[in-house]
This record gives sequence, structure tokens and C-alpha cells, in this order.
Amino acid sequence: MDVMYFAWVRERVGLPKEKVETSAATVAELIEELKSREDRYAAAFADLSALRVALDQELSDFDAPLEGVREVAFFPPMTGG
Amino acid sequence: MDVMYFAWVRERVGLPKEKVETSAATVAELIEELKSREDRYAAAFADLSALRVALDQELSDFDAPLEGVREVAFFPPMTGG
Amino acid sequence: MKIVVQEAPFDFGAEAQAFSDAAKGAGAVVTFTGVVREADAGAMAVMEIEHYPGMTEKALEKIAAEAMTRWSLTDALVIHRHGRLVPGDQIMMVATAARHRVAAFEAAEYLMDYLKSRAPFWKKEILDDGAAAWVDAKDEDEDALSRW
Amino acid sequence: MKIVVQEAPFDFGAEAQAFSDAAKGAGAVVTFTGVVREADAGAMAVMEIEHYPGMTEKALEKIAAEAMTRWSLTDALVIHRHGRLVPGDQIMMVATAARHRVAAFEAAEYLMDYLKSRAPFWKKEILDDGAAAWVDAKDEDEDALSRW
Repeated sequence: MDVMYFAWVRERVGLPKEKVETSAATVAELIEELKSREDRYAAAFADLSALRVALDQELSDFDAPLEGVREVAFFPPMTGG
Repeated sequence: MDVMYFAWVRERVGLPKEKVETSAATVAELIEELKSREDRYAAAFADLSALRVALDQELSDFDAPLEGVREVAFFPPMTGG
Repeated sequence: MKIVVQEAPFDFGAEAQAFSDAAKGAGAVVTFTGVVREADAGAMAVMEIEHYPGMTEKALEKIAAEAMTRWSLTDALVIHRHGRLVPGDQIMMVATAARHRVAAFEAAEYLMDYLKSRAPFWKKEILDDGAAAWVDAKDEDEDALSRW
Repeated sequence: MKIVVQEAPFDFGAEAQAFSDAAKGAGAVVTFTGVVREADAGAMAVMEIEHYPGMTEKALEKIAAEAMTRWSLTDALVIHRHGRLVPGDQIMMVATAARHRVAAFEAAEYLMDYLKSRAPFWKKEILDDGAAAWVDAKDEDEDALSRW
């Protein structure tokens, strides 16, 4: 699936988008998998309360299942307007 | 003093403005004086709850004294905007 | 702060742009525009707006100055027409500029609420069959003042 | 209903005028415009706005459609820029048209409250000494949603 990062999450991970092969069942499992890979992911995902997730461009939550999802995006709380 | 009428008060009295010589001490006394003059004033001032008064271009009330006042205006509740 | 009472149409787009351009230090600009609607019953041909020259300007100045102080506005604008208008015509506009959006919104609503019930304007609807009626003040407009 | 997400500046006056002209049947038009302010601490040289292409448009469409239904709006408009802006630049605008003023005001405030916290935009302030910081979301902006 495509995993996207925005704002300071993008800066910490070091890229805006990547393809990830995973068998993670939920967003939370995907995060654990990424954190165990490299320090930059551990830094990006250190405080989940400061993070939001969107699945296929809809806001979602960390418990949500990933089955059928093509695009996952992680970012901080939004600051538009 | 100058007495002015607006909207349907003007239409009932039949003129927008007139000079009135009066010794009325308050707005209420002036109204009684006008009502006793002619039917068109009695018609205009029949229901005081539907009327507003301004003294020298400031909203006021029927108990207000007229001493020193140069311009009295009667009109219905305002409907701007 | 600018207060305008006039019979002529005003250019809403140009006024809104000029107000926004001049709003130095503001992060938020709100405008409200009132447009003549069809009458609730029957087809309105003309809306006549009567006002009290002299008092109108004073009342609007007072309302706008109060809003400027209460919400620390960087600027405020009120334009109100009088005379004969037809459905679709713009009757009036207000604009407010403030550092933050809540202040700009609240101040604009305050201006509108006070302008509706405390500025000396009176509307008369003339239907296309010639029937004419003064618009009654609404209790809800008077009640709206109690929140401020 | 019109939703625009673009990097280029927009013409606030022309957009406001066109929106008002097209608002048939509406008695009330409200606009809100957000302008880049100086940073609270230090002098801001640039504000960079990042967004999530695709999701941004969907989120704004959803927010505007909800407002249209809830307040029976006759029309709604959202324009939001992204990319590099400097103090004084207009970031975004919303506009609402309704029969009555309370609906137009409430719907505009609703659009702003949701747009602030539910549309995928992120602001970064770059000061004139080169220091850069992502703008933190404010608790009060999240709290503002609870009133709707």
C-alpha cells in the first residue's frame, strides 16, 4: 500500500510517500512495524497523541483495520484556515 | 421645537416635520397635547407600544423631559439591515 | 472606520477588496451583505427604505465605535442605502477586521443585530399589484440584542 | 457550491461580488477571509502551507455540503491556497448565502471551524532569521467543533 507523510511527520521520516508491503491488520500494527524498522520512524511515531491518520483520504483512527486500504497517510493535527 | 414623523407615523399625521409651540414637560405630555388637537394625531399615537421616540437624534422614552430639546422624532420600531 | 449612508448602489466587490487590503495587522475579515428578497407573500416590485438623516449616521457611528472597542477591531465598515430598491439589489453591508476569526464574526453579528433594531431605517414593501405595507419589526430581532 | 484549492492568489473582491450576484433568493451573504499575520514572536518572512492533494478537496466538499444542508444555504464557496505566502497575503475565503442572516453567519462559522481542524492543511512559519516552526493546532480550535 501507499504510505504518505505530511508536515513534521514527513520531515522526520525523510520522505513524503513510500510503498510498504505489510501484513499488519490495523493502523496500530503498521505503526509498530514501521517503528521497529528504523530510528526515523520511531522518532516520527513517538507520540501518537500528536498524530492523525487518514485511510484512503478519510480521517480514521489507530484501531481501524487496513484490509482493502490502498493509501494510508500520517500527519499532525491540521492547521488550515 | 421641531417635531418629526417617520414611516407610517408620518403617513398618519400627514406630514414629515412641523414646528410645535408647547409647554409640555415630557414626551408623554406632548403626545397628549397632539392627540387632543386632531384625529390624525390620535390615530398616529393610538398605540404607544408600537412607537419609538428620539430626542435630538438619540433614542429616548416617553417619560423623558423636553427641557432644552430642539428636535423630537416619532417613528415605529426600526427595520434596517 | 467608515460609515456611509447613500441612495446610490455601492460596489460590494470593490468595497470588500479595499477593506481587506487596508486591514493591516488583521488575520480575519468578515463581511455581511443584505440583499432585497422577494416579499414573503406575493411578488415584491419595490422596496422603499426611509431613514432619518443625521440620526442615522450618528446611530451607525455609535454602533460601529462600540464594536471597534469591544472586539479590538482593526477596522469596521458600514454602508446602508435608502430610497427605492428592487429584488436582487444590495441594501447594505458591514465589514469587520480583527486579529482572530471569532472576534471578526462576533463583531459583524453585533453590528447587524444593532443596525437592524437601533438604526433609524424603515422598510416598505410595494407589491406588483400596487399594495404597499410597512415591514413589521420582528420580536426575534429585538430579542437578538439580549445576547450582547 | 464551489471548492477551489490552488497555489495562486485569488481575487477576493471579484469572488465576493460574483458570489453575491449569483446568490438568487438569498437575503444574506457572509464572507470570511483569512490573511497571513505576522508571527506572534519575531518577524515572519514566509508562511508555507502544505496540503494533501485529493483529500483536501474531498474534505472541503464534505464540510461545505454539510453546511449547505444544515442551514438550507442557497450557495457556498471555499477557496484555500497552499504554497509560499507572505504577511498580508490572503490565505483563504469562505462565503455563504442564505435567506436570513443568522443562517448565513452560523454556516460561515461552521465552515471555518471545520476547515481549521478537519481539512488537511499544515502551516509552517519561517522567520526572517531563517528559523522555521510548524504551527501547533490550538485546543480552542478543536473545542470550537463541539458547539455544532
